[in-house]
Amino acid sequence: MDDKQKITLVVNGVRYQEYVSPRKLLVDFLREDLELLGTHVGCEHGVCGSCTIIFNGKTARSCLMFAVQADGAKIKTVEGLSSHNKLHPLQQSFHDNHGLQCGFCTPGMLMTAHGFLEENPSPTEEETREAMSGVLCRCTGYKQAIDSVMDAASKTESSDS
Amino acid sequence: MKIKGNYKFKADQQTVWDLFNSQESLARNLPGCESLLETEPGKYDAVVTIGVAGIKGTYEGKVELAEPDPPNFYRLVGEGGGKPGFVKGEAAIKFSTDGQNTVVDYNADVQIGGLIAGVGQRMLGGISKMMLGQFFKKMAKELKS
Amino acid sequence: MKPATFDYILPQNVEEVIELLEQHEDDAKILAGGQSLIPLMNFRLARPKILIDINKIPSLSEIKEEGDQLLIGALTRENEAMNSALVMEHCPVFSKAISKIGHSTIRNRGTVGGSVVHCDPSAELPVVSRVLNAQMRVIGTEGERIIEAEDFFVTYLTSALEPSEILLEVRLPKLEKGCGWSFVEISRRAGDFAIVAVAVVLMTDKKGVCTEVRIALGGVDDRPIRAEEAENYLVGKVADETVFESAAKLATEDLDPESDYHASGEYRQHMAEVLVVKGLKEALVRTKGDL
Amino acid sequence: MTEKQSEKWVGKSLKRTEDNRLLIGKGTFVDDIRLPNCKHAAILRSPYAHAVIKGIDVSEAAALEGVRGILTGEDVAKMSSPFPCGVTIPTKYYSCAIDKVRFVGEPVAVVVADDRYIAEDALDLIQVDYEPLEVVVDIEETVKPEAPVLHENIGSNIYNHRFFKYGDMDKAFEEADFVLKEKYKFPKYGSTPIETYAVVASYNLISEDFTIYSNYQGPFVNHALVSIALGIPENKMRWIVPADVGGGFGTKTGMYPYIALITLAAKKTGMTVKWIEDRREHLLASATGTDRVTFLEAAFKNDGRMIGLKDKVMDNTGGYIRAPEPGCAYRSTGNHTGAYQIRNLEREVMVVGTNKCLTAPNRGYGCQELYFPLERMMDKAAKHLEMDPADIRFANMIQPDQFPYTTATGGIYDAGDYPRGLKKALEILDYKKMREMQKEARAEGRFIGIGIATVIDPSVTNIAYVTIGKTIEERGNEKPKSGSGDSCIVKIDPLGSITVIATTNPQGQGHETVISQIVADEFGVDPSEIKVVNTIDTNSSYYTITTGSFSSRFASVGTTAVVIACKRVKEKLFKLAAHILEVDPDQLEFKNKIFTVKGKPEASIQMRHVAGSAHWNHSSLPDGMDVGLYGSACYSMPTSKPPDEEDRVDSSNTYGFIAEVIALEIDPKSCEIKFLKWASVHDAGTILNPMLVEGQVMGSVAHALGGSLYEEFAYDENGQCLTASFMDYLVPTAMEIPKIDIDHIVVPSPFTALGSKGAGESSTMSIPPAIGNAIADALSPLGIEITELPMTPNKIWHLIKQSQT
Repeated sequence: MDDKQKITLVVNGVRYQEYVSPRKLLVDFLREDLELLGTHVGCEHGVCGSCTIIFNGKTARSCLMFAVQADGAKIKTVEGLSSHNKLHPLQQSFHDNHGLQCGFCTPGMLMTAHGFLEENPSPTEEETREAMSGVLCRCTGYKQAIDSVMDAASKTESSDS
Repeated sequence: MKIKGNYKFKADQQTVWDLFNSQESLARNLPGCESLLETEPGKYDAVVTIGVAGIKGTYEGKVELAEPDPPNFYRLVGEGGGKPGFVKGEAAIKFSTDGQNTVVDYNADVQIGGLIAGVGQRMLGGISKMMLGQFFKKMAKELKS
Repeated sequence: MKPATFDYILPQNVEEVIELLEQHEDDAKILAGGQSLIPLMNFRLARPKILIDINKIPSLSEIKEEGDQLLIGALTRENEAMNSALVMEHCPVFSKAISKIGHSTIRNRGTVGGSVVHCDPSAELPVVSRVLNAQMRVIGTEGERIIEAEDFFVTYLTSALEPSEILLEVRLPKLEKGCGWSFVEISRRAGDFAIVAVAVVLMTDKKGVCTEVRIALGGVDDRPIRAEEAENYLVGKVADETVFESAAKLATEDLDPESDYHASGEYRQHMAEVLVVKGLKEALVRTKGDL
Repeated sequence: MTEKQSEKWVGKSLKRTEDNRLLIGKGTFVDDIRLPNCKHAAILRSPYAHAVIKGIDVSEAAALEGVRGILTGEDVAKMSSPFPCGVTIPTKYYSCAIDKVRFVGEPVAVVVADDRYIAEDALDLIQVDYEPLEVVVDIEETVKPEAPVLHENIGSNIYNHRFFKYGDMDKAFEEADFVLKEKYKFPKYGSTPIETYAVVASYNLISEDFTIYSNYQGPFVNHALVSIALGIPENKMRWIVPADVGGGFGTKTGMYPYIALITLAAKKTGMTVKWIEDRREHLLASATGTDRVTFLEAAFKNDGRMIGLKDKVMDNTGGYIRAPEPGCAYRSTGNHTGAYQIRNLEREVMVVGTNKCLTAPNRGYGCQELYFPLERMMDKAAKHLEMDPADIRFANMIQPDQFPYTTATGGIYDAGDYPRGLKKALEILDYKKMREMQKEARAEGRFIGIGIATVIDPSVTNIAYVTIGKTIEERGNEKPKSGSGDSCIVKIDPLGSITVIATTNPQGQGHETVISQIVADEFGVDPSEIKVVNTIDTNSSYYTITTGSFSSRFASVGTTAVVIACKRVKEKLFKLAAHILEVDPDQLEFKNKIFTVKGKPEASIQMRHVAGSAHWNHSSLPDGMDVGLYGSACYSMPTSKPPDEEDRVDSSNTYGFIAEVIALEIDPKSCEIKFLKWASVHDAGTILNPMLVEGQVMGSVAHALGGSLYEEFAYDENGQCLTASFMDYLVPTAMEIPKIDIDHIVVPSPFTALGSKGAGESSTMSIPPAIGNAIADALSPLGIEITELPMTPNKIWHLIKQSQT
């Protein structure tokens, strides 16, 4: 019944070949098999958004996918956001604007914002609120998190131009 | 959860009463009934699989046709447990003649407990009513044929 | 909250899917976007023995035009359909309805076909399918057939698909130019299932007389419904708020929606009336090209 | 950065030192802890709200491949005793149901397996034979004689019942111009941190000691309670809380029974066992806030002054009562009369049980429940008098020259200027203009309402308050309890770096950052030079039973402990530097990390060299001086005393103030609420880090908005919880949060080292009444009273409909 299946995938630029049970949720695979512990589990029914990752270029809830479905996929998790020992602009702006408190939902916030800004690099505040409404946070009341995303957008924009 | 309603059957009261007391008819038409074994008169061991689409649970339990007052009234009492939790309920079922027809009034109180109650509240009431409706429809169909 | 075990099968084409469905019937579930199915599996409310993952069948995720219809492949992601230039041009109400589904991340994975087949009576796509008179092209062991939206949504979480059938595409008749439309809903929070959703398609002539009206409602019955009496009432009348209010009464006075924790049946009925008026007004504005 | 010395770091919006690890996915939460050969637990939970357990058959589950052991109530009964609780007759509350279940979700068995998937498979295979019993879910019904009794040893569903008199209520009623009565209901809602409960327990079979990781929030009194219940000595039951905890907000004080349960599972199986609570478990059976029915009678003079208050509260702690309950009823004792000069008070407290989930504090514990009725009553009186709701508050407020102010119930309010706070909030709202706009809107049939709440924000719980659950006579037979202690160690390392070992046990509040600011000021260094470690290890941490992060303790008592520890290190540094420089300590000055003899700039020594000699050359120390450089403090506020003979107690130790003024509009058709303007003014004393305080206020806004409009643990009449998923338990998202104008007045506390008062619970206490008042104000043309929450569009619509028939 529960025979393991081979999957090959690239996570944060690193290629992995692993054997997984079909029922293993992608988030559990990332955390347990790849020990990428940055992606968090908050509800396992697709509401809280803590487990959000980038799956083939688009945001996805990793609690609502099976690891077997990631065969051949390219995934980015929060660990893949910063590079060369430097915070990603989004991470920097969350730091600058106090966009996080306990930090548990933060990987979901960051990846959601990352996916959002890729598609909409200079959003309005309302658009940002709507985009970020897919991640529940109990600490911040969202204000400073939204400020962070807007700040990152404005900085990326100005550095691009 | 309280479910009330009535259903009109095109038959005389005794025929309808007999239908509603037939183990075979009940077994065929109770929603999701997989087996219904009479343990003593009016009492049954039942296995039912109920739910919709892919969300189904199998419950094992007992069904009783209590307080019979032929051909006017009985109380359908049932309870069962399974992986998704439990179902417990009773329904006062009243038979009365209305011209050529027989009206079956039902007044049910259904308790659903466990997993499905906690995460399925949005559709639970509607689905319960729907299944009860299906039961009466199927009984009426059987009566016709 | 971990799913029960299942066998995972990854067919490469529709024929394989049909074969598998025929073989396993009720034991099998098709996995498309998984945004409704996987939560149910994680709760162990759904325990399919076989999971047929159709995500690697590319032919199912195309959006194309065919005559006066748009064909949306069942596996089309909701966000792709929402942002499709074809959909926005010919069936903008469909885009609008999708924008109300969950959150963007859910729509990235969730598919048009998945939502339609799930038959949630409060979900957006079943409602908009009814207002657009969508057709479902399905295929099974007996071959292909078309099911009208009217017949497709049977009851709670139950479609007219046979156990061995799979939805191939949703066919949307294009809206005519100058056609007004709207999709309005009320929900507890942004992204939640609608308490009530209303979709409207409205055509008027030069004098402002309604020539064609379609009103669909969700969240008020065991499936999305059409308000035919109200539609008929409006045809031939000059569109204004007064007739819209009368139409809304007609559309909702006989409703008997279920109550749940979030909203009583009475409130749903009331909101259905409010939203029908709102939807008709918004659609009317669009007929004038003002939105 | 050294020239910063003259300027203080405290008070600046220093960015957080905690952020980096959390932003790159390298935080250490409990689920991130990897221990060898760790097994995974899943908990079987009751589907019944009330039933006798007639039998449990685990044989099929035990036989499943990958299952390593199963713990049932029978084991738990053998291996432990009920948890102690501060009421006359405690319920027999174990970590697992023994012979009866009393709420849906109550643990019935624990499966330990190779992974969580298998453990959940095994749950399906356990057969439990339940005999369902009659269920009671309503607070007022449960005390009736016909109600089914939950606990045979108590004989009724009243867990705790007490009467209190402060001042002379009879006289107040006599002198009153009018008396108003109302019944209010406060909902069962909760904390729902995004990280659920998590426990990893390992057991050494040879030494018989336990190491237990958890995201427990404190107070560590519960470490002692678990030690008693499990019969494991405290020092053999090592609790560790890692640096990162994914939110708490009160509910993680209620997780100690699960720590006990998983500890027993580890003991029985001899294995390391990890249990990560899933969201459904959390919503069903972790801990909710306490719901309350309040019967309020208030005596007023015609000038608006409330001269007496009589309340009967009925708190519902669910299927059992457990510590810190009955605390909800008593935590507000010292501030029970709010921001007002009310000298006469009569209370009846009844803590009852129903077949619902158990309770734990929820941000603003006891005060959310208190202020909703009190502040609604203020508005009711204002309406009665046709007085402006702001004016009736001004008429009742304690005045700035009255501090420190001792309340009728024994609270010692440290400092405040309440009229200034409310004035500021009204200015921000442009109150007069808003009232005019309301008038115009009303004429058009629109529903605009303005709601005010002015509340006391108590912080630093004095644990003595819980003991007034027992009568004076009962207390007389027990050892008294009191205190609010928090602790800290500051050390200077052998090469001169400064490390702070804190035990304030935070869940995201930024304690590491604030401590680095305080210590930087004390030593004249840059905060980046200071390392703050903030974890708890009961085997090695400097802690006491009040340790933990709750009741906004950190800003008041926690920071005071830090300051004292710094001063102790500095005192030793001065002594040692003086010894080395052969002068008296008072001849030295300390600046830029250098000790210099006053007036002799050439006679100096660097701090690191002083520290160096303490570590590297022990013989250089003056006689009797300890080697090394450590300063520690475990500080409790001097006002933290046991209750007196009249049940008066300073239940908290610093008292801030909040003025919340909210203008909103209700859509007459959909009854949805739109916020027009919102002013939130706070007095948290000296503000240590404005950025962090803003974060706390905004978080409290979102939380309370949930309780006021969206969130509730709803049950059907059979005790089934209807909101066991995030699809039905509605935590507000970014889209629901309106724009808030936050401002502060600063009236420093004379009782704390830095003048700060707590700011963590914040607007959770003021928003529910302010929103309730605003809705009632909006609907006042229809004569609608708002007496319960959450106010959903559905409920408002029904209220309007009722008012029209």
